[in-house]
Amino acid sequence: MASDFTQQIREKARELLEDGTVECVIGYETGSDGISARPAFIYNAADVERLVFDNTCTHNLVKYLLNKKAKSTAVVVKGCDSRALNLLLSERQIERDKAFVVGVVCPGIVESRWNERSEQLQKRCDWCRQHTPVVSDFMVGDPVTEQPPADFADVAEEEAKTAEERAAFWQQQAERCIRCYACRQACPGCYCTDCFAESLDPEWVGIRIAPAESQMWNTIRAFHLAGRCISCNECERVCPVNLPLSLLNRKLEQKVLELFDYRAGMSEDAPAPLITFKKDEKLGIAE
Amino acid sequence: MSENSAPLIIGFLCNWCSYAGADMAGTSRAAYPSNIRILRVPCSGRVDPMMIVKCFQEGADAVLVAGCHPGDCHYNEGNYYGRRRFALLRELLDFMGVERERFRVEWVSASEGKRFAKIVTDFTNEMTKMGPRKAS
Amino acid sequence: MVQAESSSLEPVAKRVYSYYPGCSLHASAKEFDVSAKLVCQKLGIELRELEDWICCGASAAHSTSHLLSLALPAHTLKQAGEKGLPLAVPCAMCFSRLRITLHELKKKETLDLVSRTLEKELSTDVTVESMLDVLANESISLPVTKPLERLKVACYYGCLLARPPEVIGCDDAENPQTMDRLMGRLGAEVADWGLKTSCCGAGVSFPRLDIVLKLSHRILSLARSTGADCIAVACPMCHANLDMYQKDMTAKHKEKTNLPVLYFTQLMGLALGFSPKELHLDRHLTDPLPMLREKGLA
Amino acid sequence: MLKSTAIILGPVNDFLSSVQSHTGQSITACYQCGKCTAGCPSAYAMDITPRQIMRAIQLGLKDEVLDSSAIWLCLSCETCSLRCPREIDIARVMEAMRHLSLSEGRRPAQKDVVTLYNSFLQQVRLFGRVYDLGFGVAYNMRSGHPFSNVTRLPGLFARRKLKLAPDRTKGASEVRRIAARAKELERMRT
Amino acid sequence: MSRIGVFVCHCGTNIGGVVDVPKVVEAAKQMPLVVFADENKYTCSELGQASIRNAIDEHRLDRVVVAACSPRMHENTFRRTVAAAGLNPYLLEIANIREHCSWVHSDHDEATVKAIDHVQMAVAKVARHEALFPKTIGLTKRALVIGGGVTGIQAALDIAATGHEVVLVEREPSVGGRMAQLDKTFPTLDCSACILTPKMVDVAQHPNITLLSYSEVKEVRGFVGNFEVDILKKAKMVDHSKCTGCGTCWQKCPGKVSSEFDLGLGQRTAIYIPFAQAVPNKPVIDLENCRYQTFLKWDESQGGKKPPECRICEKICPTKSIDWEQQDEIVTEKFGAIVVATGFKTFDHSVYGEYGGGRYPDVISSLQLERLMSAAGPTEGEVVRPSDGAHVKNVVFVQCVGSRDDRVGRPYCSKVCCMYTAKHAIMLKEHDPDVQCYVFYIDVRAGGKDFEEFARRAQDESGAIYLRGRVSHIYQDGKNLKVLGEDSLIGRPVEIEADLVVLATGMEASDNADTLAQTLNISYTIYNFLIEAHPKLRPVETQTDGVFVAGSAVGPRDIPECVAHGSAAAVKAVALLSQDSLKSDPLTSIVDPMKCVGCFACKVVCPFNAIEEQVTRDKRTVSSINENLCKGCGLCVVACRPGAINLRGFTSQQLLSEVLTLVRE
Repeated sequence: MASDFTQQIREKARELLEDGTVECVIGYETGSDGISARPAFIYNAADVERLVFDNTCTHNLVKYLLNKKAKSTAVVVKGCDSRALNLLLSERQIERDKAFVVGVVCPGIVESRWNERSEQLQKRCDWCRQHTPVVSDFMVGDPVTEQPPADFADVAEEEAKTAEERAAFWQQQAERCIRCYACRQACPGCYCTDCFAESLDPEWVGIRIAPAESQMWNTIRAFHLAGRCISCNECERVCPVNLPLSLLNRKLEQKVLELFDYRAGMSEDAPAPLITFKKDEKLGIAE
Repeated sequence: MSENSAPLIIGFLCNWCSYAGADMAGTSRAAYPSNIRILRVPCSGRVDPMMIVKCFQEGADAVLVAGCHPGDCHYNEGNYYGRRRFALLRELLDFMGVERERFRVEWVSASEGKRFAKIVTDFTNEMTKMGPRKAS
Repeated sequence: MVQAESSSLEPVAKRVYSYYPGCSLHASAKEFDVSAKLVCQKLGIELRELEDWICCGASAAHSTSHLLSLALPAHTLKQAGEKGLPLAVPCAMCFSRLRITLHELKKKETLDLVSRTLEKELSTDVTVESMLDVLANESISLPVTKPLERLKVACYYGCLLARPPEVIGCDDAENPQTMDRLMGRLGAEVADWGLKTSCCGAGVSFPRLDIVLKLSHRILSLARSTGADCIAVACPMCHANLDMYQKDMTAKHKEKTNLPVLYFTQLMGLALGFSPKELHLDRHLTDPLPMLREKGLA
Repeated sequence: MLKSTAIILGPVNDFLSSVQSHTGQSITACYQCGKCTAGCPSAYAMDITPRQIMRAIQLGLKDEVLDSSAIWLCLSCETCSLRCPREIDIARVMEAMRHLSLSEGRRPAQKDVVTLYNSFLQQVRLFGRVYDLGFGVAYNMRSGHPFSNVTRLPGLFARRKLKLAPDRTKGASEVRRIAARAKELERMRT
Repeated sequence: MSRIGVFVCHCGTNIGGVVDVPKVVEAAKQMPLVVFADENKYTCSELGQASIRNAIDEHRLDRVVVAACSPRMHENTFRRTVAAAGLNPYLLEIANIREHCSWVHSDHDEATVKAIDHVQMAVAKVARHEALFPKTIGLTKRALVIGGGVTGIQAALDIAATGHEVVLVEREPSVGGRMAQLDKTFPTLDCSACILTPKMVDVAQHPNITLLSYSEVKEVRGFVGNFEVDILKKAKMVDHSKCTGCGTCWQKCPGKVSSEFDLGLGQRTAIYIPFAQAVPNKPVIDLENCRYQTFLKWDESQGGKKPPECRICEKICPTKSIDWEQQDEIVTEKFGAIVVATGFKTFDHSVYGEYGGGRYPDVISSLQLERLMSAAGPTEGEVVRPSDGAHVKNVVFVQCVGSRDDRVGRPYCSKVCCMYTAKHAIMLKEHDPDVQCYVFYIDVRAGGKDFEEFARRAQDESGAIYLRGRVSHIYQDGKNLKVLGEDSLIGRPVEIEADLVVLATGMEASDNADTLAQTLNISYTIYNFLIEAHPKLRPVETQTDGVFVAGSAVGPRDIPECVAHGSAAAVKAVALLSQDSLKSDPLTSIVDPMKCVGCFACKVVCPFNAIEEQVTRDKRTVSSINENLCKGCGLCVVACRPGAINLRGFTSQQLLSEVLTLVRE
């Protein structure tokens, strides 16, 4: 099946490059360990054979579209990636007419480890309710019926603790954070050229490496993604010290679903919950 | 956290309703505990969640945001946006160990001086009972 | 349901209905039953009467037990549902009870309760049509052999075919047109009058005849004042009240009340060429035949 | 009309709230415009009018409502509900009041009307369908007007309006079962 | 390095009685950047203000903190004070140690500690204050009045009287509105036309007023003081510059149609003026019904015989004013202020099937009755029934038709019906003493000067019988109408045989009120009535500066109220126009284009459309603030993740440093 996906992607890529629809196709190729895929940028039809698609294609290529100078580009997107695409379209970071979207019905992505095969599905795939891309100009694979809502067992588990335990838990996490900002770089929702975290005036996050500052960073990072996070779990996957970052996003995702019946990136025009409102909604504050 | 065991409460009051409400509490001599420190903001919609998180990170024991009643916002819609942001923020804070009780949002009109005093009194008592924040 | 081809020579596709006559049509309102069947036959509409059908409970159940008033019609709905055909109902009372029950059963808790009462699985997946709606369907062409020219008809719908409009599916609860249009297509002139949907008092017929007489007389005399030759009805109760007591009214009001009251199916029958005998036009207490003769329709 | 004593209003009004919850109608919405009465075909014969029924419920005057003739003279024609400017289904309320009055075993202000209904249902339980003649006779006997409408019989027979034997259906037993079940379930619910 | 001065006020004993003021002063002296601190008995007194001015000179202060009463009390006072000493007025901060401290706390030590904290916060904040300068904007000293009813007329005349130019836009061919259709007015019974027409003429003749009849507002751009409005001038087909309004054309025109002005009770010609006293008194051609147009549109294929070419008006016009070439045109005008007075229309009773749904000729609306009663109306004041022209004897009035009725989506009270019905009952009796009027009402609402007396008069003197109850059914019975109601006071149904029924149809917002509101960016209710800035205190202003509302476009109102609101709106407009320039509050948002990523969350949340898109030199589309529209709420600041937007006077830096003084002590 995967190989057949690869074929379809290659053919489409060739066609797009030959008839000049796009000047670059962003897809996946086999990495240097000969196992796990890495992003590939194809400019000539001759090179399309490099393209592959399999269950190691973990990267969200949508982020490469953020370069506004680029001309028309084709990009291969999985279900979750497509939600990121919608998010960025709605926030006007990508010009739709310059992007040709090759949607791939995602088979599920495995944990990629250097130089070894893994059949272990990634965490995000357990949560995933969107294997079929929500936006695409060309679809590879047949749309699948999606699973019922993911339950938020992980969140519930954390909430079972006392406030004191939770405080302590996040305190420990904060102590381990080295503020390398890998989470930010990997996140499709984090694209600001100047991040609040590096602003010296106002100094929201002090430059000293201290738990309080890291706590501040992690909290606001999560909150800036409230109602925007497409739960791809990249932040957590790339974290060098394995902080449970998604847990924060998941908590907010759950609440956003409950209060606003909203899932980020499902459509290009549904406004994110924090930039809209209903006059007579009950949200459990000041009532 | 403030040295004295008395809890430190930071209040953000919208200029048009709640700040005026607090003034009314003054003119009608409605007494309340002195723990609260009041910042004037144009609108509850101006209160940045980052600011609230910062308050807690820096050791405040509690935060109060007060704005116009829904429908009465001087800027028509400010408190509606605020309401959504705060609803989510409070969940996140609680999830991270800052008990939801410590972050309060209230709608106080310019005429509700006595009510403002009562809110602050109850809030302060509750916070004193809970004691200072653990951790950080 | 298949739509009739207007311009084609093949025989019109047959319409088939389950048929629920209701108690009256097997007794006092036999003529309604007979005329309805004849007309349907003529128009290629097949009626299959439900076997062992039971009473709808009428206003008696409605006024005494909410649950019973739903349970009895629900049983009939169940029967009809099993047949998988739309249900045609001539009697306005039965029709109203069935439609209202169907409507109430849309509520989950009601559905459960009534199912428990019948000890049967109920579904709301069945269509109930009044005989009037069945026959007034404009896509059915009417082979009129004896147009009702020179006949002015006051169409009377009563309560049950009008209210509540959203449940009954009435085109205009204050001034319905379904029957009027139908009579128009048969060549009759119709009266525009203001009591088409006013109540005749059926609910309390025996115990408070005084009320029935007052209400029915008001209806009859207004219809008469519009110059109507007869009243067309689609409800056995209305028919009984308007037809049966005209002598009493004449006595009471010292002015002759004599206005034939016919089932709309009987008028259709006449236009489609059936004889007064076939249509049981001799079964009314206010004899319509003299008037019909005078109009050359009998 | 209303009783000859002053109305004493208590602090809580259970009747109002129970009627509202039971019928799903907002009685308090009624502003007494009287359109219900104006269009009611039998209002002229009622002791208190539909509008007054609504008012009495608002004030919690249970007896005035349940002992009124109005609830029994209501013809369920639904004209009031159709035209109410406050969108109250008054007919629904009247119906509920009839049921309540029966379930409380009150003596109906129009007992003949109730007799009529019972005789009717009796026929239905007997034969599964209504048998007009039997129905008529039963009513006359139970209501104690043995000769009402008797004068009409010749005419009716002449026009073959009345059959001499009831229409029998296997459904009859079904009806009896349903009626019993309904009674039982309704008792359980109250 | 800024030099901050702190002035702590005793406010007599109001503050000093609880807060240890000297202690606060001492503490203040220790605060960073504070070079001077002092106390006053009454800082707001001339003496206190002088001490501030002197200190500014003496100690070269560049920022000032006043610890006293609420800023809502004296912020402006002290801004003037520092300005007088040559400081920018925005380099001032107030610490509220009275309302928020001494008046609500009794423990002296606690109060003092809190006062010090508040001074500390103010110091921290003032240190980050910048000099701010209100922008001055020029303005166009002209007003646009939309709607030529009595409200619009009043507003236009009042504005014009102050010497400002006014453009009055009216959709219909003549001004006058609903009031022109009325016969008499309550409770004084003076003739509507007699009091209105002079005003209509004044409008036409006033040198400062340009009347654009038969025109509509299409687009509105810009902001307070500087609106740019596109107005559609519908083609009249008559050159009004030549036309003298002699009337020959409309006397001769053969194209007869039913008259809108007479609500179908009379006829007008295809070239017409809506009514005799119309202003302008010059005709327009209704192309729908003009014979020449039918002649032009006719084509062989449809068969039938060719209609006559007509063009009679053209032939007989003495001034050759008929202009078949005229086209709709759009003109763009500049204005400083806009008054919206689009008025109301009456409820269409045909939705009431139980009242005949409009199919009984003798069931008419109150406005139709006005036309029947008017001497200038289709029957020259004879009140006769439309069906057979018979004189009426038994007249039934039905109140609240399209009012107080949820079922037709009109739960509100239309306010004027009770009174105009009383008027009708009185008038009919005066027309013919044999007339008997019956009025079905729910409540008689007669709140207003001489109103109750007037409503009583209808019953006491004119003998109208008032029946408390809403009519349920009206039907034709022979020549007459049967009316079924209840007398809810006696509790019995009532049946009346009437030869005329008059329905008191309620008030509705006029057509397209909502579209216009959107064009003007002002809000409106679900019934399309316009919403004022504050229902009590700002009744003619709106949330959009420079746009004012008046009359029944805001809600059901009677004539005196409409006129009053017209004048009120005029004053507000004039107050605006009489300024030489407008000062924009400098406490607005500001965007750092370098940080902006162009997600435009700010644009989505801004309630005032103040966010505009701007392309930077490096071709990025970023947001920028239109400071004339920005009201300084700061919603955009919070919506902006990268922190590209800030709010002057309440910058994130300032709020943050205030907080830090509290937590890092």
